[in-house]
Formats: sequence, C-alpha cells, structure tokens
Amino acid sequence: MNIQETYTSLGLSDFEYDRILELMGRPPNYLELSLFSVMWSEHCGYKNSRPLLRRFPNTGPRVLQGPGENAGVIEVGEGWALAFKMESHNHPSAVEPYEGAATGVGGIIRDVIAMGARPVALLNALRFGPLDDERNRYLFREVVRGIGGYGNAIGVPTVGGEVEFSPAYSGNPLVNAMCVGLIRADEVVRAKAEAGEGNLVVLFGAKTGRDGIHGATFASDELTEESEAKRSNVQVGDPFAGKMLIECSLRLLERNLLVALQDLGAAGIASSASEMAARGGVGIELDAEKVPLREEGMEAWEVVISESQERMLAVVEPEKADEVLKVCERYELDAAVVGRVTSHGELRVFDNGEPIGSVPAEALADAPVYEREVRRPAYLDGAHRFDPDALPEPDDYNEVLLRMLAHPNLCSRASVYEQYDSEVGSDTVVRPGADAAVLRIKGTKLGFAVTADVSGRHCYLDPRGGGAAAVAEAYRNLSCVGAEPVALTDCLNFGSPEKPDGYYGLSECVDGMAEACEVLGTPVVSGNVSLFNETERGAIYPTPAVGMVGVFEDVSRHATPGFKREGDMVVHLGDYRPTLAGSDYLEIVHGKVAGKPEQPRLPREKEYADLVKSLVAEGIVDTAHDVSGGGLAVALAEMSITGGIGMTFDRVEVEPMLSGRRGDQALFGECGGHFVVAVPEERWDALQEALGGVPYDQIGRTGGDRLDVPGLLDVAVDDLRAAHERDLFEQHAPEGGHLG
Amino acid sequence: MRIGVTVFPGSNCDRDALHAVERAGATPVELWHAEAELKAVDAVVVPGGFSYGDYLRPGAIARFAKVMGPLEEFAKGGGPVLGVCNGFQVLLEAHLLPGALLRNTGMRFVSRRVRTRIEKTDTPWTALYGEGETITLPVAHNEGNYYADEGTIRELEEEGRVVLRYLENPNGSANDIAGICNEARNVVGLMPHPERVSDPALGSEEGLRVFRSVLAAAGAKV
Amino acid sequence: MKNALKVRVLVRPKRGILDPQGEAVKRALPALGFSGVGAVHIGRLIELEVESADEVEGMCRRLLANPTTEEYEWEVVS
Amino acid sequence: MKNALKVRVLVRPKRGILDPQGEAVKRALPALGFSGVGAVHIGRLIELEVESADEVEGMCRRLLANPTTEEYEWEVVS
Ligand SMILES: Nc1ncnc2c1ncn2[C@@H]1O[C@H](COP(=O)(O)OP(=O)(O)O)[C@@H](O)[C@H]1O
Ligand SMILES: [Mg+2]
Repeated sequence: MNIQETYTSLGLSDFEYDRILELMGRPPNYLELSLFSVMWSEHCGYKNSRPLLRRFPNTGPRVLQGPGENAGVIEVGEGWALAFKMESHNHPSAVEPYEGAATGVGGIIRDVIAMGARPVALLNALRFGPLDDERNRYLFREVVRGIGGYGNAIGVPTVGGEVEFSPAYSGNPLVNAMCVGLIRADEVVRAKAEAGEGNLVVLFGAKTGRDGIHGATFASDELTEESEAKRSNVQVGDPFAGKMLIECSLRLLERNLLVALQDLGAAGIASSASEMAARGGVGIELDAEKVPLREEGMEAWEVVISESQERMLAVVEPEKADEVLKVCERYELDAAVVGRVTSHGELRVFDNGEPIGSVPAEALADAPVYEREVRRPAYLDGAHRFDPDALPEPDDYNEVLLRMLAHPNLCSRASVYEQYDSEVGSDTVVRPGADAAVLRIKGTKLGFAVTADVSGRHCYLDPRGGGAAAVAEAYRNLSCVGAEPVALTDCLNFGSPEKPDGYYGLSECVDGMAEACEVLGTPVVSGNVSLFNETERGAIYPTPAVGMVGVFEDVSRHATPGFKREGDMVVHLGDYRPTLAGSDYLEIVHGKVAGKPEQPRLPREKEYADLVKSLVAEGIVDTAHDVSGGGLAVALAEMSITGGIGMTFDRVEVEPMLSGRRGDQALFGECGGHFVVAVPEERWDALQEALGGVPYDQIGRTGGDRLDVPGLLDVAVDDLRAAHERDLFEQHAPEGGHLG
Repeated sequence: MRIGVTVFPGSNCDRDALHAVERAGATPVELWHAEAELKAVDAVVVPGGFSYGDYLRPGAIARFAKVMGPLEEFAKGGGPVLGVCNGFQVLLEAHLLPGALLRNTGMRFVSRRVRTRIEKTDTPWTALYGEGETITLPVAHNEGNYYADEGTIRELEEEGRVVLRYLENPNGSANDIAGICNEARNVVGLMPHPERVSDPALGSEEGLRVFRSVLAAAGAKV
Repeated sequence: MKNALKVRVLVRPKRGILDPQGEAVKRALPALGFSGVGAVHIGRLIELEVESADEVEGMCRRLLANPTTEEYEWEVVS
Repeated sequence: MKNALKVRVLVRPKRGILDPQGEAVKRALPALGFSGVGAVHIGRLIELEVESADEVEGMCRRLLANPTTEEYEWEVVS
C-alpha cells in the first residue's frame, strides 16, 4: 500500500493528510496516522458538526457541567446532581445487533462513571425497518436482547425509551443509549490530566485484545457490502466486568485515590490519553508493553488503539498507585501503571522503551472543521403539496382506531420493556409505560424524571419544525409526570454531511432544536453525533434523538396517564389545531408520509406544559397525558387501557371540537402543545381556578368500560386493550444468527 | 437484630436488600463473598443479580465463594436464610434447596409485576402474611422456571414446602412454584423480589413483611 | 501452560428435562425453510486446558454440570 | 422420525473474540480449589435429529451459530 492508499483506508482525506503533515512537520508513521484517523473521525472529532453544535444553548441556573466532558451535569437540590449523556451505536448494531447494542449500553455507562457518578437509569431510542422483513425482525429482537443482556446484568434499571419502525431505517437501524448517573454536586470528577508532571496513568478493567481496531473510523463510514467484511472488528461486551468496573471506580473515587478518570471508547487508550492530555494542557507517555493483554502477538499500535470494552484510564498520584492497584484487585480487575503525565504536551507511545510514535495532543484534539454546503432537498416541495382533504374519509372509526392501536408504531411497548429490568436499584417510582419514567433519590423527597423522544418522520417533512418538536415533546412528557424539565442530551442521527441536501436536514434540525431549547429554557449539556447513516438505498430520515431530564422537589407528587377513578372529569387543555399532515394516521391508514406538519408554537408549549406540571406538583392532578402520535383518540385510548376505565365524551363538547373538521382530523390529527388531564369532581374548582387563561374544555367523564365519542367512536376498553397489547416479537422464532 | 446480605461479584440487588432490611427495622450487614465469616448476623439474605455474570449457570460459581461455607453451616444449624432470584439460584446450586431453575419457557427475560399467593406462613420469612393472601410482586429474570423431578415436586407439595405460588406464571415454573423452603423451613428461596416493594415511596410495601417476619420470628425466640 | 492437555466437556439437558432453547430452535427451523428436523437439544461445550486429567471428573460433577438437570461426558482431545 | 441421523454441532467463540464466560470460569477455578487450569472456552453443544445431512451446513450458518462472533463444526454421530 502506498501512503495515499494507507490514509484513505483509514478514512482520512487528502486535505486531512496535508494538514497532518503541516501539524507534525514530518510524515506520520502508521501508529500516528491511526491516531489521527480515529481522533479526527466524526465520532470523536465532530468535524462536520462542531459549528452546528455551537448553536445549542448550554448554560442555565442548574447546569454544573455543559458539553465537553464525558457527560453533562445538572443540579437537583440538597447537594445532589445528575450526570447524563446519550450516544449512538448504530453501525456496530447493524453488523452484530446483540453485541452492538450491549456494548453501546456499556459505553454510555462508562461515560457517566467517568464523571464520578453512580449510573442509576438507562434509556434507549431505537429505529428499525418494518417488521415484515426478516432481517429487520432479527435486528430488532437482538438489539432489545442486547440492551437487556447488558443493562439487566449490570444492575442499572432501563426505565424508558422509544422505538419506531419505518422503511427509512431498513438496513441502517438506530441504536441510541442514554445513561443517567447520580452524584454529589461537589464530587464531580473531570477527565483532565491535571496536577501535571509526575502523576501516573493507570489502566484498569478488562484485558486488552484486538477488539474493534479502527471501529471509530468504521462508525463514521457509510454502510456498504464491504463493512460486512470488517466484521472481525466486532466488540463483545462483558457486563460482569462492567459491573465490577462500576463498583471499583466508585470505590476508588470514594477513597479519593484518583486525580482524573476517563472511560475508554473509540480508539482506546490512545484516544482517552490524548483527550486527557489535551484537556489538561499536558503530555502523556504510554508504555504499550505494560498493558495487560488477552491475546498474544499484539503489535504496540494495536494495543494502544484497541477498543476492548470495560476499561478505564485514571491519573493517579504516584504515592497512591499501590493503593489503587489493590482496590482493583479486590474487584478482580486487571490494573497496571501504563504511563505518566509529562509537560511536553505530546502523546508519546513507547514499546519496551523505544519511542514508536509521538503526536501533539492538541493536534489530535483539534480535528479540522468543515462547513458544508447546504441545499434544500427537492423532495420537500412535493411532500408539502399534499392535500389531506383529497383522502377518502373512513366510515368506521372504531375499526380505524383499533388498527392504529395495533400498529407497531403505536401499540404497547410492553413486549420491549418487559425484557428490561426497570426496577433494580429500588428507586423507580414510575416504571416504563408512562410519558416519562420517574425515580426518587433515596433519603430525600427529591426525584427526577427522564424521557427519550425522537421525531424522524416530522424532521423528514420539516427538519426545523421536527427538531423543535422533538425537544417540545420531551418537555411535555416530563411536565405530564410533574417534573420540572431542566436540560437535555441529544444524539444526532443523520446521513452523509457531504451531500448538500443531507447537510440541510442536519443544519435545520439543529436550528429547530436550538430554538426550542432557548424558548423552553432547557439547555443541551451533552450529546453525540452519528453521521453517514446511509445504505445503498439512501439516507435515513434526519433523526435527532432527545433525552431530557427533569426534577421534582417532592417526588410523591407525580402523575401517570392511566385513568384512576370512575366519574373523573376529563379535561383537554392547550392548543387544539389537529392536522393530518405528517401524522401517524396518514402513514398507518393511508400509507403516506406527506404534508407539512404544524409548526410548534414554542412559547405556548411552555406555558401549557408548565401549567400541567404545576397542577401535578400542587396535587390537583394525578392523571395526565400529552397528546402525541395518533392524536386525541389514541391518547384517550391509552388512558383508558392503562387505567382499565372507559370514558364518555359529552355530546355538547364534541360539536365545537368537530366544527369544520373531518372526523379523522379531529380524532387522529396531531399538533403538539396539548394535553388531557383527569380530576375527581371535588378538585374541579381548584383545577378551573388554576387553569387561568389557558384554553381548555371539559370533554367528558371517566367511567364504564367503553371509549365513547358520540357519533364517531364507541369501542369496548377490552377491545382497545387487545389491539394495543400486541407482542412486537410475535413472529419471534429466532430467525438467523445467534441463539441467545 | 442483624441481617446479613451477601455480596458476590455481580450481585446487583444487594443494595436494595440492605435498604429493605433497614426499612424493616433490622441492622443491615454486608457480607463480602471473599470473607469466610457471617459477622454474627441473625439471618442472611442472598440477593438477586448476576453473580459471576451468570456465566456457566446462574449461581454455579457463587456457591463456591468463601462466604458460602459459614452460610451453609448457618443454614444447616437452623439459621434463617432467604435467597431472592439469583440468590434462590445460588441456594439451589449449593443444595440447600432442591431442584433447579431453568430458562423461562418464553425464552426471554421477564420483568413485570405478577400476582402471587402466600401458601405457607410457617417459615421465618412469611410469618406475618396471611395464608392464602394474594400479593403483587416484581419478577425480573431469565432463568426462573422452577424444575424438580416428579418425586421432589410431590414431596414439596405434600410437605407444604411451596411457600409462594404464581397466580400469573411468567416463566413456565412447575406447579406455578414461585418459592419453596427446605425441610426445616428456615431456608426459603423466592424468585420474585420482595425487597423492591418494601417502600411506600415506590408505590407498594407488600414485600416488606418478608423482612419484618424474620424480625418477628427472632423476637419470639428471644 | 506447558504440556497442557486439551479436554472437551459436553453438557446436555437430562433426558426428559424441559429444554426451552432446543424447543425454540426446533420451532424456528421450518420457518427458515429447513424441514425434516426431529428432536433438537441444546447444551454446553466447555473446552479446558489442564495440567492433568485427574481433576476433570470432579470439576464436571461439582461445577461444570448441574446434576439435577444435566448430564455430561468428557474426553481428552489432545 | 424414521432413519434419523444424529448430528452434533459444536459452536465456540471465534479465536480472538472475547469469551467473557470462559474468562470468568477460568478466574473462578482456583478459588474453587481447582488449580492447574489454563485457557477455558465456553460454547454451545447442539444435537439434532435430521433426515439428511444436506441441510446441516445451512442451519449452522443461518441459525445455530452467529458467524460474526462464533465458529462451528459438525459431524454425524449416528
Ligand atoms: N425502547 C424502549 N425501551 C424502554 N422503554 C420504552 C422503549 N420504547 C418505549 N418505551 C416506553 O414505552 C412508553 C411509551 O413510549 P412512547 O410511545 O414513545 O411514549 P411518548 O409518546 O409519551 O413519548 C414510555 O414509557 C417509554 O419509555
Ligand atoms: Mg407522551
């Protein structure tokens, strides 16, 4: 291979190679080139997305740590804080779904540990192609099994998530995992190799093998036939070692034995060490031969960029090194001093004393930045020309509702989340199945809520509006359980940024998200970017995933969607401007992804959601649900099904809601910004008073065993449930690969 | 009263069990797997999790841990021992209880709340329940499908050693068995997790009486 | 390890014991177009390097197989 | 099934791929009093009855083993 072939095979462009020459002042060797290749990949270097990410607001009164560290941190109260982050593992999961998903969970957990936090909750956001295809079923089944396989064993509850199916993800599934950790606010650890010269670098955890060499570069390439051949790169997770790593890391921190801590992700030791060095403005020297190995005959360059899982790197004062090694032994983990902090600012690698590579840490951390060309894609105009009135109106709405509830995109997710231990840790107050999961903080009245929300189809039809809508939906979901939304993490899943219309989607989505974050007051404190989600068939939908965290002063005051009592007044509040454009109804019933969805009205979103939150916090409301996919009819059906109680619309109320609207638009139209709450009659006055000037309608009452909207719908709750409680793995005979 | 909770590498409900023990009013004591001592506890909980990753078979490696020696003595001497989920698996592997737990028939991990019935209240871990009382408990496991040969099952039934039974069998267990005890009735294994429903903050306290029972039993003896 | 023996241990569910994994595979095969498959049983394959074969029987009995539900056989393969 | 062939399939982690089970067992053995054990690898044993051996290779590739992380071998045992 000539030099150009070499750097091209490592994913570096001519331009990038020239830049490396300039920075180094000499040609790099293979190890050095490998380091640039991984550190300048999108996954690590954000070279295509950094300018966009600057558009996100990232400060706020509760923000203790914004982007730039392993995870963002927000303050809860009474000295408690939460560290959280979301990350993609799309490409590894496309190749080897079980291990790809499992190692995705392991990886995000380590980001949270690196902040010094104990991981206390996991979420995931998933996208697959339709389930009528065998490969998609296989990917779905194995990804869910992999998430459970890791999360359950490691003892961190998986409390929420999101999953949808669309042809846009056939062959390129999305697997985004989020972890939340709990920590004392004054004990946040930073991954800086501070305190400089003379400190030691300790590697601890699993042994190092040839796992995932060049995985980071792989994650930043399009998926092709060829990536099948790169399969030998797959990493295998070991949740048992992962669990020991959590306990060991926390013990080391508790005993004040570490100066800094950093997880090992893409590009292994080299990448972690160079990040630590760059952040601390120091140099690091590594002795490759000191690394405990699993395999024989590994080359030094392989050792330092291997992506073996379940390892951490720490900076330790020399006099504490022995103690550190002893603690690691207690947890049966391998540990070794593998290097030292120096003042020369370079990442230097030695093999038995021989220098085999040296790169300025700054240079590695300073990936080139590309401002890409932006072009509005042509498909948008066509999609927006759609006229919903041209559709035939169904004559049996009962049948339509049942069909929608049974659709894989709207049916119950129980068959997914029942494969996850959602309660280990004994802190889960509201389990999966509600708008957001709620957890308590032991020994206090405090709590927090988390949700993951994604808006691929909406972003496809209107990237800016869709970006804002994802943030707004997360905000609504937290408000519905009664939490005060505080901040978010995100994962930007997009196609190739090198295609101008693809880059348009990314740029517009980010603008929409940033605007929503500003208006709603929820800064972005961490995140991750996954580009090149394309197959031979084209790009995925622009798919930003949002993971939002909110806090409770008194976690006992929370709400869930299920109706609780017969005779409750059911109240609709907020905007009601339903449209079929871009709706689930349109896709499920008419097979169309078209129209321009309603623009979110952000200031009102905030006003209404904040109101719902305070209704819950004041103890007026314990039953609340936001109206999202499937519109009002689906929201009410979900409240009936989970509560096991029916509901009847007041005849007089149906008329105005229908005025000038078709039945399908009224029942299944979507628009964001509205909610359904239920209160017992004795709290009706208190509710009305609290509602103030917010638009609301008392639409009916709970009771009986049917959902009855006179003139439109009349279905037994049992039938709704039968349709909704569908097992997404029904045809789950293990087809292809891995028995489990 | 001091109640010990064993901690194996990979245990993950140890902290939950310690918390429940504390809520029940006893002193929680951590029993580290590598130390062959029970620290003068009056009862032991072997908690859930994935000891040694559940590698090989759940509980197969943990049963050889150093702490298991004194624990077996303690059990044979009549000391109250409770195994929950993975802890139940450990007690089976250690032959302190008969039978085995196979893979769930649905071939999936199941995590949900199930209704169960308290069948026997003459064990130190169920004394405060009513016989036939229905309680809802969380399960979360991959291998909870109780199996024993016909003779053993018959014996368990005839001797009233089925302590807890599923009303909604989540895993294919023989005779809907969710929990059993040994002949002397001091060692109990349960597949569901009472410690997870031992705090009103989490919406249910139905499991707390498991831990209160052993306290009450001790109180009666003293 | 010098002069190590390679031992192969096969562990299988005892006859008559429920084998949910085997059942699942048996059910899956026709869906993949494989017909003519009768019983399917799934067990464990354990390969060890040992200094001497003396302890293998004990390891199998005490650790590698569960006598309640499993049977085993082992052989030195090299 | 009449005239069935009994086939034995051995599936093991590919060389170089992490085998966490094997590692954990290996680490645990000395504490259990078994010394002198080197590498340990854990895989699956699958025993099938088939009418003909023609399709076994396909079954292994598509269902019984995960070609990404595992290798397999099979033989007719009776
Ligand atoms: N992949 C998943 N993992 C865990 N829980 C999930 C997953 N997908 C959905 N859920 C849970 O199912 C419930 C319904 O999800 P969803 O319909 O996305 O809710 P919403 O519309 O309120 O965002 C939520 O509680 C969610 O956390
Ligand atoms: Mg919602």
